[in-house]
Amino acid sequence: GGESSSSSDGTTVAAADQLKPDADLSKQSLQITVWDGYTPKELPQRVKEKLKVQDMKVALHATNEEAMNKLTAQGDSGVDVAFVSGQYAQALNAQGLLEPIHPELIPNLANLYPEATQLSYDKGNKYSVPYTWGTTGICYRTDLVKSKPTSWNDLLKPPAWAEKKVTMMTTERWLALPALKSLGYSVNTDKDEEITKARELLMAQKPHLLTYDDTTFGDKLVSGEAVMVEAWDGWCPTTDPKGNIAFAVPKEGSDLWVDTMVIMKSSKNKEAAHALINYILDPAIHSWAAENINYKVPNKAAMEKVKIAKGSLLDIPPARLLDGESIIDLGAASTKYTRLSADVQAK
Amino acid sequence: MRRSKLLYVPFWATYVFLYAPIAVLVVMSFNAGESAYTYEGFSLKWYGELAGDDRIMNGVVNTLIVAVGSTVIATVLGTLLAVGLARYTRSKLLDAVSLMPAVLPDLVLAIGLLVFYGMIQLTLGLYSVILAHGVFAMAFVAAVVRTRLSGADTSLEEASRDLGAGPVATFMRITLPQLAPGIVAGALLAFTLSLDEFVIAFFTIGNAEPTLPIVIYSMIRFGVTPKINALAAILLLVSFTAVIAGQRLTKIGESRAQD
Amino acid sequence: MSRSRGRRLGAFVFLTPGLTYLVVLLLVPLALVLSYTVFQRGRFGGVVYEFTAENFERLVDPLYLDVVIGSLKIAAVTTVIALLAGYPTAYLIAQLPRKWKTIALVAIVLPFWTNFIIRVYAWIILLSGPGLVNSGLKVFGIEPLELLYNEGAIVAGLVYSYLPLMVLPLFAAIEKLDPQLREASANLGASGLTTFRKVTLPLTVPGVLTGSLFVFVPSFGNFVIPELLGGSKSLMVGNLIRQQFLSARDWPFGSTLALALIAVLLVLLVAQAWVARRA
Amino acid sequence: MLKIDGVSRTFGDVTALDGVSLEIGQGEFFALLGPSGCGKTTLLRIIAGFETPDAGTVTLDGDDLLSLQPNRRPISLMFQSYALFPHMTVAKNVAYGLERERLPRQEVRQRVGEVLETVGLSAHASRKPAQLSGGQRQRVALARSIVKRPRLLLLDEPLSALDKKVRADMQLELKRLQHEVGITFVVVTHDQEEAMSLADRIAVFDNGQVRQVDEPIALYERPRSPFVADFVGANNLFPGVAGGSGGIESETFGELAGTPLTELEPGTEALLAVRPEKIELADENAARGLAGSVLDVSFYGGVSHVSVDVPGRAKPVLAAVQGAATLSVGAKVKVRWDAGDAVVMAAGQ
Amino acid sequence: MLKIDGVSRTFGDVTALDGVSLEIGQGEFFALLGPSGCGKTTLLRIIAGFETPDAGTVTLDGDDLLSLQPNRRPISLMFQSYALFPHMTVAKNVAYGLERERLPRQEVRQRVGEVLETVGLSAHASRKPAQLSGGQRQRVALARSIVKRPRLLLLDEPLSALDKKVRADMQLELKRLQHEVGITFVVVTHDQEEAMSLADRIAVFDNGQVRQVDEPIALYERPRSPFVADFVGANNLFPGVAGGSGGIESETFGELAGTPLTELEPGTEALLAVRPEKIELADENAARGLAGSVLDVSFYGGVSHVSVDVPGRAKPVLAAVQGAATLSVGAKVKVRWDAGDAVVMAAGQ
Ligand SMILES: Nc1ncnc2c1ncn2[C@@H]1O[C@H](COP(=O)(O)OP(=O)(O)OP(=O)(O)O)[C@@H](O)[C@H]1O
Ligand SMILES: Nc1ncnc2c1ncn2[C@@H]1O[C@H](COP(=O)(O)OP(=O)(O)OP(=O)(O)O)[C@@H](O)[C@H]1O
Ligand SMILES: NCCCCNCCCN
Ligand SMILES: [Mg+2]
Ligand SMILES: [Mg+2]
Repeated sequence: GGESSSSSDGTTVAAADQLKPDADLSKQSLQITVWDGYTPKELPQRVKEKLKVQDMKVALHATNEEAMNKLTAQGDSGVDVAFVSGQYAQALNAQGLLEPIHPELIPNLANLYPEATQLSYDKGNKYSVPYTWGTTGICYRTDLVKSKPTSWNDLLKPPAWAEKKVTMMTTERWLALPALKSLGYSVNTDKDEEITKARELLMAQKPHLLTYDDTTFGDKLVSGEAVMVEAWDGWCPTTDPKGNIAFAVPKEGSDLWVDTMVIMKSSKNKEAAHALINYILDPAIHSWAAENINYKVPNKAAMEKVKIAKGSLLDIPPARLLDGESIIDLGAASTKYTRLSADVQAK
Repeated sequence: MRRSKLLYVPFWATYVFLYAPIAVLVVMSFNAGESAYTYEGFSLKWYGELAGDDRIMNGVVNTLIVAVGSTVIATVLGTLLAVGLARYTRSKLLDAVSLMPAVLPDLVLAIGLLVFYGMIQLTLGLYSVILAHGVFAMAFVAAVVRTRLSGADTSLEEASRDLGAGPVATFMRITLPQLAPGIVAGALLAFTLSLDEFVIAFFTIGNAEPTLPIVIYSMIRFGVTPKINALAAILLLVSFTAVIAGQRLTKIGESRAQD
Repeated sequence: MSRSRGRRLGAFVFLTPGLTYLVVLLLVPLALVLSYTVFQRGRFGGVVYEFTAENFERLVDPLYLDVVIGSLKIAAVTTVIALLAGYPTAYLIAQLPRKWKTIALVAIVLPFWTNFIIRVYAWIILLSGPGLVNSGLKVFGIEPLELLYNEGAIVAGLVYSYLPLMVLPLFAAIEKLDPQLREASANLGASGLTTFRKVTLPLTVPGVLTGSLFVFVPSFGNFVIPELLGGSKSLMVGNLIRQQFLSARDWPFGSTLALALIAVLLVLLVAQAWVARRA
Repeated sequence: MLKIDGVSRTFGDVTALDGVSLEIGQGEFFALLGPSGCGKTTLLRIIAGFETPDAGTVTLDGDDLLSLQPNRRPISLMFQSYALFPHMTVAKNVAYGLERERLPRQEVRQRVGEVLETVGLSAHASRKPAQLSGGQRQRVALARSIVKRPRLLLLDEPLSALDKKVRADMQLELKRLQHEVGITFVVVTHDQEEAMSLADRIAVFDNGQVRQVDEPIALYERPRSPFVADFVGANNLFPGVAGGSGGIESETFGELAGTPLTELEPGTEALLAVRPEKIELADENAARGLAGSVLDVSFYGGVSHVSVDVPGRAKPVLAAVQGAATLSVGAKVKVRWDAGDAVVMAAGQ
Repeated sequence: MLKIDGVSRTFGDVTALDGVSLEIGQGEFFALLGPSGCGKTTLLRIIAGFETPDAGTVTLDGDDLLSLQPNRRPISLMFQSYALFPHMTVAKNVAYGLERERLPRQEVRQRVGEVLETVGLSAHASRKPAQLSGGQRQRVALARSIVKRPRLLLLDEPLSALDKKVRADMQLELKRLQHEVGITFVVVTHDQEEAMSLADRIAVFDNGQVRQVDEPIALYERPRSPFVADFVGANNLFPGVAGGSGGIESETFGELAGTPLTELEPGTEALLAVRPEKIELADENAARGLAGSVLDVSFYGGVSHVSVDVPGRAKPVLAAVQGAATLSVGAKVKVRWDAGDAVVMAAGQ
């Protein structure tokens, strides 16, 4: 690995390794960690064939926190490429755990939308490459709501017909998001009084919830246990055959989230890691994510290959996405959010 | 003596309570529909899906690797420890230490090991789970073997020495055979506990391919499909078979011993 | 003399391997956890070695203290229910003829051999909004009940998961009881109930204690069942600890919560040893 | 008073009791004597209500006992294995039965104190059973069953763990109880000497059946079957056929003097039994007697046992002589007895 | 041959052995007799090597035994608790010691067969210990220790579980072994009769100390201390001071006839002991004797025990008479004995 050093702008702290573009990939093997179902099942097989790497293993994490834990709580995690959301990539980089991206090894970076290279958590994609992006909103049952949700307050102070039929996410920043936005604050605020206000709102909301749910809120809508849930756009099952599930971005606004790919500094297979990212950015591969997990991908060439139904969740242009406030890592102040999440859940 | 009929109410209630959910699982595993909740006719398709699910199959393999590995460690070390504690020390403290993992909540051991592995910057994997399972499994083996030892008669070993056997011959020919049922029971317990252990494995497996409980945990967190019911039914079938086979074997063993 | 040298060699050969293992993989980790309670959190897990009392302050914050107390309550209720169901069951099993005794006992532990999480999951199928119980109720025209995501569901799951751990030690204690003691009591004029109160119960107290401990400990420290059946809305200490370690990455506070867990258990263990010695 | 009629009980293929009938009178001290496993304990357990007979009736003063729950029967049973409550002190164990009768505490305390005094355990009143020696435990069990002063007291091997001295004391104590309180005793023992020294009457059991019920001296001196003759006390048995003069005709020894217990047809198979203490060891030149040589002399304190090898007999003839015997091993002697001291009975019973 | 010199052993504050010295000769049959807990087993365990004395030496033919590991001592110990290997058959248990000597299998099989024949267990050779009755187990333990034909055989209560008949057979067998094979025996027992009938010499223990070592008849007839007089066999003891004529001067009864064992200064505190079988029960009008009334008559088979309440004595005088006693309770009698049958010894020892 290279030397680590803090630089004044705080963007890159790890020095780049010397990588060989012509390294023999058949001597390298890959370990990635990614959300369940976030990459094609046969990806390892195809990567092995295409890149001629020795082996490729996929570990799964359920949440960003789990991934962070794996990547920081042990020595060499053994992971070469990790999929984490933007602000976590930023935090990992601040720890000096990431290898700077060597653009020369990823020609497919050219496929990205220009907007996707200027995201606030990592301007210029110095240490991360975006994989999917989207926003957070309210996902609901059109047949079970008495009125369409339009405001975060519909979720935070559910009307009687939604009593104990709404869910929220607990992942720290997304737990706070509805409250912060409904109060008119930035999702990236580090002001104690604003966070306290949000906390009160969330505490007051808790008795009216069905449960907290970060992973299966879609199922709960389908089964009818819930009628309104806080959801990421792609995980809102608008494609459900019964066709009675819809997604709305509340009027107070929301975020722009990006799930990224990063290369670990500890990786011993950095050439293969770059080759993998390059392979994923291939339109043929990257479009898989849009088609199968219903998340938009920041890959112009890929999106052009996808058949997009009018008004579907995929039918949001990058420019509109940028209306959302990009979540960035807050450094030491991020612990205020973990604390907030812990406190609200403990109540 | 006569006993009250009233006692049979909680007795049967207990069994119904234990088996009703399991029966539901099994029935639903033959569900033709997609829902885990509503039965829509008979089908074996979930069994087919299960067989095709590499994650589950690999989970089974990994679970067995961990269970066998930790059982071997626990059985060897736990047996030695039990003999040592019973025969060579009177320390209450050592006793308590050896029993501690058995009464320590999984979670505490799990975070302890997480912290410790992190501290020594170990790369986690199946072997770190094996080591971790070894800790509590050893406590159970030691406890079971000790119970056996405390029932055992030291005069047997003395008799052996008296009849001219040295310390090693005595250990091999008298002590070990005496302990054998305890060792087997302890090993079985260790194996069973490891098979089902989730928390410690979850904390100490790192990026390695997960054990079955972890696979199931993440499957359930990402939603429920009748595939899990099929898995439950198969696990149940395997357990029943193992129990019945075990019964048969001990019966044969016993009748041999009678000759 | 040579015999004491033999003893020392024996102690070394038998005790060293196991104890070394336990020191390295149990005592050192626990010591680390305990030491973390006085340090500050690192941002991404781990600690910053600066002393602070903040973790303990936070522990007694009603927000968290209530969770600890709530968990104690849930674990206690679970234990009592398991005891009430387990005692008569164990009692009857112990009276069964030999052949049936084995079968009844195996039937008690058999669910243990399927996966723990699958067993919990069965309760989701039973209790959830569209689940079986509610479907059944619907047939009778009863509105669906909120059976899942509350403390009742957690207790049901815990009792279900750990009932065998109650029955086994109770069985061992009751089975060991000389039936002639009960006969002697009857012979001296005691009714069935008096015999139970004066002879059977006092003599099986150690089994009651062991069983209670075996149920209480994993219930108190559990996080899977509250998460799956309590919907992470009704949290227990286990969830908090897990959350601090895996989500919040606040190891010192997680360690402090774990310390509280250990402290409660130590109190129970000491109490158990005390009662067992007097019994 | 206690009437047992045709009681049978089998366990699987073991017949523990096979049509047992007995009548035991009010205030009687009755002993059940027999080898291990002959059904003695089973009979007591049926009387106490812990075992149900397959057939037969048991009545106490005419009332059917079998239909009563064990705790309603006016009977105390002292268990062969004591069955002391391990979690109670000696005093609590003894008080248990009295407390069930809801007697005033003062009275309970007093009676417990008295009975512990009687069995010599006052000093151990506050110990737990585990802290007592075997003999002391047995005395607690005894105290616990006698303190209730039941109408019928069943004792299963009550003194087997006691050493000679304490045992003698307890025997006296039991007899005193019988006389003073008028309790009816049924005592099980496999120790013939104890049965004989304690009981008014003895029932000899074998294999679930009653072989003979008699007073001790009658049983000893006039056993009605070879089994009883052999089991009760030591005996020297000689097989043969009943002779004309009252004795028997032995194939090897010719005519042997004896007294028949019942009229025997001359020529029927018979057995002659002589007690060791009735055997006289005469000089080898004596006129009468079976010639033999001394095989072994054992000194047993008050008496010595001399085994005499008599050619023609597989087992040596046993003679008991007072004090230390002056004979030495190998000495030639003649073994003889008076016709009145030898009993003749029909064989094969 | 076996020399025990000044051996002591304490457990915590219990002194199990307190300066025990004994010499046991080659081929001797030596018995240790004493009440429960007096240290007998502890002494055997020291000789066998399972306990280390706090002080003292043990030598066998002049060789220090204590420095040898148990398995190197030419000694077999039969454990009081049998210590049979539960996972081995009877035959395997018995063969165990021979196999350790690496004897040819043929020989092992033959010797095991012989010894099982001896103890009457040939039919049970392939059973496990759990399938045997208590008495059968004890015989396996005996067989296992005798099959090795050690130079020294230590037996801890070898016959306690056997019934009268089998016990007598085994006693004969042990004596035969001693004569034929010439093994030295040290046998522990708390049964005086057994000790007396078996042993060449007996050591009486009390409280970790040797009280007397003597031949059986000498021990019985000439006990050197009140403890031995009282412990070995029944005895009637009268306290007083040594008189001029050899007997004693009792406060309550005046002069009592007796024979002093050792010269006693007239006026020293003394005890007179008369065996029950030496007591004569004379008519109440007899000239000589202590007047009393019959308290109890117990028939013990061959003998009857008569307790006579003699005013002035707390304990009744015990007399043994041959056969069934003709006296009835309450009869007035006189108790008397010959001067030569009563032993006088110094008191307070
Ligand atoms: N519960 C039982 N199950 C099977 N067999 C039994 C049971 N109880 C007694 N027996 C058998 O019945 C027979 C009589 O037993 P019982 O206990 O009455 O004998 P016992 O005369 O009291 O003998 P001991 O003198 O050894 O106490 C024995 O063969 C015994 O094995
Ligand atoms: N390991 C031990 N620890 C403590 N005390 C002991 C131990 N072994 C023996 N003792 C005590 O030493 C004394 C002598 O015991 P020992 O076993 O030698 O008696 P014993 O003469 O064989 O008695 P018994 O006839 O009952 O077998 C007893 O008081 C006993 O309690
Ligand atoms: N199955 C994909 C799950 C991805 C979850 N991503 C959440 C990202 C929120 N930033
Ligand atoms: Mg019996
Ligand atoms: Mg002993």
